[in-house]
Amino acid sequence: MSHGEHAHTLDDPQGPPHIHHMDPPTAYHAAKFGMWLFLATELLLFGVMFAAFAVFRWKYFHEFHEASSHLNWKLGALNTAVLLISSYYAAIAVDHAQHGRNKQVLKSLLITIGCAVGFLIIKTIEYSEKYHHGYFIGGENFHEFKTFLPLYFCMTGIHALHVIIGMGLLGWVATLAAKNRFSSRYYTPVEVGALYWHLVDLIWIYLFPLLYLVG
Amino acid sequence: MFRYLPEQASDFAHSVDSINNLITDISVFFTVLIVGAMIYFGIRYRRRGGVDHATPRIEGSHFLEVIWTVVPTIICIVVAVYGVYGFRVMREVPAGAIEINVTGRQWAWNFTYPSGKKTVDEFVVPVGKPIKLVITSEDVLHSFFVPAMRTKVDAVPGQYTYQWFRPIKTGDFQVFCTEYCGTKHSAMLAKLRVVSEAEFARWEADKGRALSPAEQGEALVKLNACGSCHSVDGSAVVGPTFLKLYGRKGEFSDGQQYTADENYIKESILNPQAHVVKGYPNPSPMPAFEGKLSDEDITNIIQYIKSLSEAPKVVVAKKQEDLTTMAPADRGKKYYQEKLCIGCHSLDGSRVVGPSFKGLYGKAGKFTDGGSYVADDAYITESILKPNAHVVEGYPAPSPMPAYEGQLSEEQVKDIIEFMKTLK
Amino acid sequence: MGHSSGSDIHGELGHVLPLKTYKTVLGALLILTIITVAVSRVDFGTMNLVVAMVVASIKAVLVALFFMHLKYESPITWLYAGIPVFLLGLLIGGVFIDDPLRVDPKNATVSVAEVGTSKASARDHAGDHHGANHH
Amino acid sequence: MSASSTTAIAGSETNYLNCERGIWSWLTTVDHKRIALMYLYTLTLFFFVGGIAALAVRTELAFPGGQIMSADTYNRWFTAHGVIMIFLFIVPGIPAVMGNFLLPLMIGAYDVAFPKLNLLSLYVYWLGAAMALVSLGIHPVDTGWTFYGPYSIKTGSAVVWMTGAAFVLGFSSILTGLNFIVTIHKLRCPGMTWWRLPVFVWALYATSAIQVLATPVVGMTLMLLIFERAFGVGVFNPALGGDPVLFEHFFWFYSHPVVYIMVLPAFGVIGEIIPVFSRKPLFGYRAVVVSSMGIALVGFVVWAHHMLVSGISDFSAQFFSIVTFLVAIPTAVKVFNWVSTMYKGSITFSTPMLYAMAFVFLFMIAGTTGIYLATLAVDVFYHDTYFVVAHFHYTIQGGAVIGLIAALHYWFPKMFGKMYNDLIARAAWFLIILGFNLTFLPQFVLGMQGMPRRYYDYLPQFADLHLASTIGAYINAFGYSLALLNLFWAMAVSKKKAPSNPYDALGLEWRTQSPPIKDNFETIPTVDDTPYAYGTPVASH
Repeated sequence: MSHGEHAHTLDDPQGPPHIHHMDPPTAYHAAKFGMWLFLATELLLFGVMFAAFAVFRWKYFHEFHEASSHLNWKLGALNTAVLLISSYYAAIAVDHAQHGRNKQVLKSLLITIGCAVGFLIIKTIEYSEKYHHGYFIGGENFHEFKTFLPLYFCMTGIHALHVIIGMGLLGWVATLAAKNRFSSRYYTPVEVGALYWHLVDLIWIYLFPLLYLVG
Repeated sequence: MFRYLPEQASDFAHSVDSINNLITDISVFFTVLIVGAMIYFGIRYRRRGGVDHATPRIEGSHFLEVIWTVVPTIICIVVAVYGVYGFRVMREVPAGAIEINVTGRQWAWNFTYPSGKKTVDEFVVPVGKPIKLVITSEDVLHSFFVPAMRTKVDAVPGQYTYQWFRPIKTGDFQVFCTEYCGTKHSAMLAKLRVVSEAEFARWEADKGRALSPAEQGEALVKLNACGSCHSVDGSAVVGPTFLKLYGRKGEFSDGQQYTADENYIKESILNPQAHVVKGYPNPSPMPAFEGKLSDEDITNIIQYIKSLSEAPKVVVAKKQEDLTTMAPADRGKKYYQEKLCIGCHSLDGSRVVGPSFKGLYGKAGKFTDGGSYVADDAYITESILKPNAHVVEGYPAPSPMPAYEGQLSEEQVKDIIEFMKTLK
Repeated sequence: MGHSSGSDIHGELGHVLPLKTYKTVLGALLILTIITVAVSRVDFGTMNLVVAMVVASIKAVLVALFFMHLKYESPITWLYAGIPVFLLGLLIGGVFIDDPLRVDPKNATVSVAEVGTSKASARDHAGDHHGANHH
Repeated sequence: MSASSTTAIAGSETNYLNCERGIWSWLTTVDHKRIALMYLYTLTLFFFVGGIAALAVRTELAFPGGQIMSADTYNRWFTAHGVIMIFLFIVPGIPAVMGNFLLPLMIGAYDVAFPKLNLLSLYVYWLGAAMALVSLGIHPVDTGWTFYGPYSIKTGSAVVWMTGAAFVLGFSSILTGLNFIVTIHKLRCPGMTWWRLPVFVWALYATSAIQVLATPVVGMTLMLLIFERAFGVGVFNPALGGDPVLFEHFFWFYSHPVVYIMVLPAFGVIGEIIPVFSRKPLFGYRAVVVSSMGIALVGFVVWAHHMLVSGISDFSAQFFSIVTFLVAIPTAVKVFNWVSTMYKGSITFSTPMLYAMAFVFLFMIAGTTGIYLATLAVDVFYHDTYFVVAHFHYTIQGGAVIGLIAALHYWFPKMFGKMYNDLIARAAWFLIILGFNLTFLPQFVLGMQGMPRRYYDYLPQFADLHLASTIGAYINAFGYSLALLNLFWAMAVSKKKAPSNPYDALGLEWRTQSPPIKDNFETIPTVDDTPYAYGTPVASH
């Protein structure tokens, strides 16, 4: 781990960037482990809302049941499929990166981001439906089902924010792929970015049945 | 050592204190032990002469680790279980408790009795009876804390909590709000008055004489916690003081002139936003009382505000009743009430602890020592001044009645006898 | 570290899975989505929630194990993936031993035989004028 | 500890402080040591701001009735004191300053795992601090640092800015914790096995785990509170069907473990200081380590003991009271081990050792008074009284702050390569300990007499003890000022050079020069023994 050890990487466009204090495999595993820790915090961030949802569902069982039937489960299911497919392509991007196929990495990531855009468009359609019925934040029926709609908008809204952040992250990874930066020796950003994206998918896997199906 | 808890006024206060004192003793013991050991080691093994002496490389002891894990564990279990049992007593309200509804609001405590009687910042309970307080809040979190009773529970808006206690002594006790609730949190105090059962019965039955409109207004002002923002002594709080408000002239924020007459005050109460006086927060933070106060209420409040604007009267502390002009029997009745005879002696013939006063005068009977008596002036005088001299058969001996010798003059006793004579 | 004893091909750093695995997992995820929607259309009472959560958890585990390569990660990663789930359970558990178990003060009176004068007991039910509890 | 390839070039002229110059070299540095110093300077600033708030509060309370401010102003001051001391000072506290500086040195690494992320944490912290200052500037918050609803939903003060600040500061805390965990897992030098890690590193690990796992909960809770004010979502607002007690649950799910974020690193510091100045191995090293992890774990299970009278169900009150006692056991284990370390030692009463011994005394009081508050029937009386105020000041000031000051004195020669004036340091120690006890011992008595907390005014019967407390607070403040000025003078003015290893300590951080070079070590060291191998081996062990 001495200083000059990785100087050669400066001349190697597909090798890991020069980090003076870690050897490349350690840097790779550290980055991945760091992202897992971050995902742990993200899970607990959403966890608060899941806990609130659980307790209010118990408290206002009928209101929640009723409110759930006002959500468009078809659009919700469609969005689930869209996110699952996006997640699949994120995983595929990692696979391509592991084989050093930068073009395919770029293509897979663009499909992932495309799915994310699709997800947001569908979400917007849903939100505007709610808006027309006065169910949106500040609408006159916002509290018709007690805390269901507020929680629905908090949970899906913050999830959508994560979708947008994930798009940015994957977009940055895509530009690196476009510059041919990855190889079987270095693909940390692809893997870490994909990990983040899978979390976005993971959260939605729970949000969809909770909000749209069982209420 | 370190016994600072306030006086014990509820029946479980004693057990709370004994747990507390147990913890104190354990704590002092271990603190002295550990800090003592530390200081002893420090002195005994101090480096001398600026040179380190040889030290053994002792890395630990499984035996000691086990000891100082197990011993604290046992102590903790004992204290925890003790505490949980103490708590359960505080949560199990005995049947037959008197239930008083308590509502916290910024910044007053409102009490509603089963009889419908309402009080603010002061409540009265009988000694020896279990009292259950059902507590809620109208606005933010508060907490109802009666140190002498060792009870406390938060007042939570939107739900009800409770606490109970059985007072074991009479007297006045402090109530604090212990959950931070804003500006006047530290002024959100109340008084608990524990009185004898008889006095409580009378207090609760007392609907009060008919209040004047201004007095009713004053009560409304208290009940609605207007004082949180409007002083009555001229000091500035959030809104204008009520002192000398009536008739004042001024300017609204839109430049319009006004005079604080009946209509202005009425509008300000029902719809505070309609016109805001210059220099006060706009929009006004005051809630609208439209639909909450009747016209009559408003009129009474206006009367009260008016009364605060009249030239200050010499306030008479208390109307002195002229005893000399009263009939002896009336004076006797007054003493009967003041001395709380009602607690044990009814006026309607029913037997409580002692004999009813109804039809007592002239009655004949037997003492516990076998002697017989006739309830004449001498007998009654002796019974009042020295209740234990002779106790009537069938009544508790020794008599639980206090001796009034030295407390009532012979004249007063005579008046009481006159009062009894009227109760045929 | 990070290199598992898994049977598939090893990359230089992380784990390389055959493409077929990803495709199978995606297929399973989509089928599970259809199942969860289909089940929710029929009213099974509480079972609806149970089925939905079980299916969602299967999906989540699939995503974590294969898409996120958790299957091939070190125990410490498993630990930090598991702890938030445990803590979330703790949080929900902690809230649920509170709220559903709160008693309405009306019902807090125990029927322990207690000396109360007839006056006080007669009054006992009279204070029943505050509203219902919060639910 | 024999180190096969350590490097301590005594007298080397370049070090991390002088290798680059200019403000820009500081603002763009990724060196953990420089980042630590920037935390130190910012934290010291906020320690003084929070301290001024404390003095304002104590001055107001010196006598019954209003003294120097109105009730509303008082409410803002005590809130400012709480928020600044908690979120801006003591939560980042030891980890961000001492942890950042020492962690890579102690485990034999060139830096933390993610140096740029480390710098980002600092910037995020500054952003949060700026937001807090904005809140103080536009309309100081008057909710108390706990932000309980519905008051925090209704009050007119700048709650959104302040809770936003707490959210951002939490983010900084998460990133630091994450960085430390990865560093400890991935960057230990050859031979640095888990059972050879210094207890301070273990404490940092436990702390970091809490930072990563508890902070997001309060982050989202505060976010919901912001939504509550901005959009009226109603989750915590009873008027809209919400539940204010739920806010308390979520809040304390973080804010109880956060107590261990503050105090666990202080435990670690004490565990480092006592062996060195006793020339003895840390007694029961593994027990001390396991107890740290145990406290971190148990800390997550006990949160609702802050809510025993808040209207939670009787069952949960009993449950949380009983599990709270679980905290007492690992804490007791630690204290016993520290004191046993001194047995048959060769004890030097250096300034850090004096702080460590004071810590043991203060923490005994903090710990035992915690027993009262865990005991259900007794807590009903003590909840939200001055007893609680005194108790948590004994843990947080007597524990965490004294731990930080002890650490600063202990590692000062390493950090700056200079020595402070020992006499002044001891005088300051005396004043701090005297002032602290004079401030807070009377508050225990006040609490026992039923004095509620967060009171602007009080009944005349409490007057004497309040006055004593106020006098103590001034002595305490004077002591801290003296201690920090002494250190500042040593750092900025003094020419008194410190050797690389002034205490003959065995930890890796003492194996490099003082101040260390930019990359800590010329080459990564190798270790083959624990950092506590003091004294002569005895046959029976």
